[in-house]
Amino acid sequence: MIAGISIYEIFTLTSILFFIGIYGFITRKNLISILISLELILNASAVNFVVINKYLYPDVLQGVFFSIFIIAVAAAETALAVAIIINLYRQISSVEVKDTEIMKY
Amino acid sequence: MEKILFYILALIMIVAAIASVTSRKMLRSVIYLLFVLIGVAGIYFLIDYNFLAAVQLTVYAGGIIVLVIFSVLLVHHIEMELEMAKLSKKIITAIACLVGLGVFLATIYSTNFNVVENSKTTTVEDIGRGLLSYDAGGFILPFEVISVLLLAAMIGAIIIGKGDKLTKNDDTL
Amino acid sequence: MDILSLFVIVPVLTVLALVFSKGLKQARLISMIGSFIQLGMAINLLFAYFRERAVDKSVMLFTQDYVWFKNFNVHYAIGVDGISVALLLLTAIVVLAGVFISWKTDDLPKEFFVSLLVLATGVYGFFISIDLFTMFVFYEIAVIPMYLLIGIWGSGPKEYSAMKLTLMLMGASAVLMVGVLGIYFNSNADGGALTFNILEIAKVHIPFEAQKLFFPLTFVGFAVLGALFPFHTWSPDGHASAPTAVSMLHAGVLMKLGGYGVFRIAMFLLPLGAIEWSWFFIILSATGVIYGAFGALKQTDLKYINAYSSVSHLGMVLFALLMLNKTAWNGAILQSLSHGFMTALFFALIGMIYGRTHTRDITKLGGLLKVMPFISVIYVIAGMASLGLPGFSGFIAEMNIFVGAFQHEGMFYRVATIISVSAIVVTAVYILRVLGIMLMGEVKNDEYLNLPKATWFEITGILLLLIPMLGMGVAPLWLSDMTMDSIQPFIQGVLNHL
Amino acid sequence: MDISYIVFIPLIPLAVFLLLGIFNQQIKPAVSGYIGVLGLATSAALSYYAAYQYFFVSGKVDGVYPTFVEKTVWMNFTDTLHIDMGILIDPISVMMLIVVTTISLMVHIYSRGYMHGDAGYTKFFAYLSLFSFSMLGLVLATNLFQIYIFWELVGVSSFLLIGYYYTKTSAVAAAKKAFIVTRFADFGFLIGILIVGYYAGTFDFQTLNAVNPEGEGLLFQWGASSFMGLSVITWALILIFMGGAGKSAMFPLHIWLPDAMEGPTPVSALIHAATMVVAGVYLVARLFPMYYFVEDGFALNIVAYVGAFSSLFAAIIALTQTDIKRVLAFSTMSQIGYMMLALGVSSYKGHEGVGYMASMFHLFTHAMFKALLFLGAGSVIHAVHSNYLKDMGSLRKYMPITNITFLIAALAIAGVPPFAGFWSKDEILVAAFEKNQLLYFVGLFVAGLTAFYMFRLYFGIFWGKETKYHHEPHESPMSMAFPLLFLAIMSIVAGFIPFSEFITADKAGFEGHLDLPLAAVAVGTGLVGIILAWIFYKKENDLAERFSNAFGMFYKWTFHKFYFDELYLFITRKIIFNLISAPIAKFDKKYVDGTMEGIGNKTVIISEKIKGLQSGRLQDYAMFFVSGVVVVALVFIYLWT
Repeated sequence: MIAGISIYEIFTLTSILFFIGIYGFITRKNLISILISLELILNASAVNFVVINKYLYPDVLQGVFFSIFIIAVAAAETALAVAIIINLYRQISSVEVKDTEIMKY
Repeated sequence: MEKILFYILALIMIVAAIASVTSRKMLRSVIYLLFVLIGVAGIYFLIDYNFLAAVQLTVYAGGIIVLVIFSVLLVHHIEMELEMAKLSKKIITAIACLVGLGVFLATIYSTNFNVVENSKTTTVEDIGRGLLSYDAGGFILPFEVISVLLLAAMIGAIIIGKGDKLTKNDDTL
Repeated sequence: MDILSLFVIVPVLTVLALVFSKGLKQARLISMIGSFIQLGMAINLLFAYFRERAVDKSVMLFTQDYVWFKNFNVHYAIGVDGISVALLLLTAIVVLAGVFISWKTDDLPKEFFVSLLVLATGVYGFFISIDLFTMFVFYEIAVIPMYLLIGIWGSGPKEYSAMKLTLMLMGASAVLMVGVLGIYFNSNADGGALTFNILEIAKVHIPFEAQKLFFPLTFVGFAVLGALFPFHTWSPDGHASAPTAVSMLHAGVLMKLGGYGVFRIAMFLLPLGAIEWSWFFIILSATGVIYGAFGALKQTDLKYINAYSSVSHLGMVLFALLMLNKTAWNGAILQSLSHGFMTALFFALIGMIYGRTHTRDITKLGGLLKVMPFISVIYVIAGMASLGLPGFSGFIAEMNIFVGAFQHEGMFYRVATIISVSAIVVTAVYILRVLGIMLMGEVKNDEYLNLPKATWFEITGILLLLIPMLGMGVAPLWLSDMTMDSIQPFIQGVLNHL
Repeated sequence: MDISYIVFIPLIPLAVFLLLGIFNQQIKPAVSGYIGVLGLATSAALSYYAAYQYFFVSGKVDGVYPTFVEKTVWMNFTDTLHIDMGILIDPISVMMLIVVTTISLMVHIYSRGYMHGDAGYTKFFAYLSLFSFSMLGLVLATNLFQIYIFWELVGVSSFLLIGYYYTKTSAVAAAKKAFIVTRFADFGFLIGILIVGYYAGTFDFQTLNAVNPEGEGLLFQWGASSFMGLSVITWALILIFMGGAGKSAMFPLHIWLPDAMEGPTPVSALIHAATMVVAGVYLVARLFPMYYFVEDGFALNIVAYVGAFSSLFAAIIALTQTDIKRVLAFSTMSQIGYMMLALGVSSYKGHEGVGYMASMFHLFTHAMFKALLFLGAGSVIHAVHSNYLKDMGSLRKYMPITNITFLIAALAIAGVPPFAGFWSKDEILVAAFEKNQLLYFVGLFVAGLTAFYMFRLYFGIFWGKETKYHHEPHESPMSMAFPLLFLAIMSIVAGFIPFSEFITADKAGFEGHLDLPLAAVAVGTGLVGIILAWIFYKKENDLAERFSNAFGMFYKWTFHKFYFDELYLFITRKIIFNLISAPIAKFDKKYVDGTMEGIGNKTVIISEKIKGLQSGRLQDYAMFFVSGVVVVALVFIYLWT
């Protein structure tokens, strides 16, 4: 509980972060930037889990566990993504989205 | 005091997040993200989840950001300006996001949350017991799964990062 | 023995036999035998029908009913009345004539005859079904081989024409499907079970609103196949590109499905809708009658002329059906039969002329009466039949239509009737124009002077079509009475509400 | 009286037609000529026998000649309305039987000589037989629809025979024109029949023509329903007359008749002079009680005026034509106008019905002498191989029989006693004089004109200038001369038949008598015409030319038949083809078909667009996903509550 801060304000903050992440995910043209936007989205939701846990169900810890899992998965995902990006860069010397459309064929 | 702290944090996070998705310099974008992540850790501190905040700081700010910075440095020149999306696309996306945000907020503010006043402090022990508990409601299985996932991701990252043999002589290396 | 199902079984067996045949000679022989059996069955059916009719006064005779798909109450239900018998006979004759006319198909003969007979199967099946669903299935079976027949064995821009024809007809059947389903889901209006059987649906009082909604869908769905203005444009292109036998079958038989469907389904099951909408479709069909005739006036391609003429003649069929009385309906049926024979004959002759001179442009032809007297004389006769000369089937059909249409009181109907009647003048003009340019006059090209005479199979094909046409025209009473009797139960619903 | 054998009168020619038509190639020309002649001779003999039986053996019943009908249902329209096929025997049909079979037989005989050596000899006889069958069927028809059926068949035989020389463009055009113009008229006829069928409920002549004992038609009750101020039955009658006017080449549907002369001359004699063209007259006569009684004979007045005008119109044009067959064609038109005029001024009962009688009488005599004129003209054409007056002259020296017979015919048509034309024409003038003085003077004037142009023709052919011929013209063979002689005799004696005793409107007959003053005036007018022609054309001189120059413009208009052909051509070519048909063809291609094509093309274009959405770009998908979620959320949260 943060004194004087209601759950609404925290949700407002996370929502804003979430949509900033989405905006970035759609508009950025670079794979790493997309990865960054993804982190924003993940963090926004992780905060939500924690906040809901704290404000509404203080007796249990599920929200916290989920946040930990999110962080773990994010770490794994980032590691893989970075590996892919580097490999891609080796192949086509670019990490721009427009150059990787070849996948759709 | 905490209220002011929260507002400061929130302001930093939003500004940093916006800067992060709009900056045309890759590295700066990552650093702005770092601010956001630290802000998130701050919120965890504020609501008294100290362990979580610590994990956030070490894994995210310490691990992931460094990983990303490495990859940025590997594939980018520092001065390189990022290509931006078309204005029309930006506007459409922005509109969609704003409308979506509106929907979210409207929904949130119209919902009556059943807030339980408390000032319970969660210790690391509580978390450890919860995670490793075999009892009903225990999280041992997901915990194990996550460990395996991390292992798999690690191996996968190495395999992928190592690259294909065929591409070894590629002049792009 | 179920003598109606044989009409589906025999062509299927013929197709199977064809699959194992080798070369043109075997293929055409098998097709000919199969078609001959069909014709024999059709003639047998005619006599059986007369015998049975004398003792059995029910609407449909020789009815059979097998459950096909129980959940939706789909039956394979068949039965015939005088109209279907006449149309089956028409189909059998045209198919046989078509086989004779295609005697020299060199290109993939086996596949050609297979497609032709599949088409025939669909048509036979359509005419014998009394279940909406079965009917629809056969309808599709009949339409689809058309695409292959035109697309593979056609001439000119055949892919384009085949595509256009198929798409327009498929579009129409989509609309039709909606109408049929609409009828199906209203078939429990009186509290019974949902059914596809048309005789049972006819007893149901489908609500007026539903009739009003589904009549135009059903009508247009069928009428596109009957070349209703303004949905006729597939017909000139399709016919122009189609090989001879396909044009014959298509114009002679397949297009009849439209009028038949309108009267069997749209008018019979949705009488209130018919009354409600008739004025609108009368405008379209009367326009089609006169429009087709004028359209034919300026064309120079024989097949185009004939296609537009079909638009005009079949417009007459729809026009007559919309006049909603017995005489006019009888005229419509007779016109269907008459046009079937006549137009098949026309296309056969055009095919022969084209096969010899390699052009269908009338301005390049001339004096054919001197060069190929037999074909030309028959062409003159067909032309005369087309413009409604007494002694041929066209006359009795048209007179029934005109007299029937005139029974309909009211200025609007009178004017529409007079407009349709005026088509006989325009028809005379375009027919005589063709005769004058193509058959008469000097021989335009010396190469034509030593063209081969008509062969035996061509003559057989021609006579097969010519004789019924003459027979109908000279002694119409038995046929006209037979169809007239069969119309009675179908028109009763409309008459009750008029 | 047993009339069943009369069925064979039309059926024998039909059998001949089928025989000659189907075995066209197998039968030798010589044989086919004999078959044709024999068939027609049998028919003619039966007709004469029937006439004898009808008028003399069976005779009158209750003071009128009875009507015998034998019919069978041919096709049912409704429970009450049906087409019957059958034969109807009454005075006029018997008379027509005689006319048709006689002329047809003569033409058959004549054709054996005229068509000798022609490639389509057998075909020609087949067509002639077909025509005879159709015409006889028409004559014997028992109801309106039957007459319409044979009407059309006659039209098609006429088409075939005019277009007999099918390699000649002008013949083909003429045949088409004849068929289409009459077809247009038949359109009116058919509508008329439909109206009668609907309002009167029957097509049957006997019911339609029924007259009650007070001598009034039974059709009064049907006059009730009206359209544009006239009762519908009057409209029907006018429309039926339109059909008759088309076949009988009445103004303004006359344009096909002159062109129809492209056919072989025997055909012109048979169809376009003696039989088919009088079908219109016959039709009006057949429905005479209806025409007379419905609305005080309004429709009949139209018949009279159209007849009178056509008569005058054609006579004027005939003055200037140079093609001898066309002169005769216009003369035919003029004479038929005369018959129509006579019908139009006739009444129904007793002696007042003299017009009807005169019309039929004139039909009879005209058939004889006009056929003779045509056959004579054919004989001349056969000899000099030209249709034009300028190629002829002084032929009397070479062709004595033709000369004499032609002269007899000319005298007959000019109305000189005692030749046949005089008697019938006189009766017509009497009828007109009693009813309508204006029409009488028109008739009288036409009589003068007729005499003039006929003798212009006669003198132009057989007298006038000496012409050099490529090879000496010779008299026709016996097969051609015999019909000429026979018809010449008929042209002399036919006038003495007491027609009024046999054929009258009320079928009762009356005592005919000669109105001397009127006859004298008529003969005088005829003689003036002949004398003028004598002055102008007997010897070669330039009088005629000076005269025509004096009239200038009027002459030119007349020579071009008042430009009616050009008018019709304008209507068909310019208006129907270019202003209706061509735009329709274009409209069809561009808009009707264009719309359908457009739908197809639009589908392709739209599908291209939709294909673009499936880009494979993850971010695009994400955007659609987000937008979609937002929209769905909006819909489900706010709109769908």
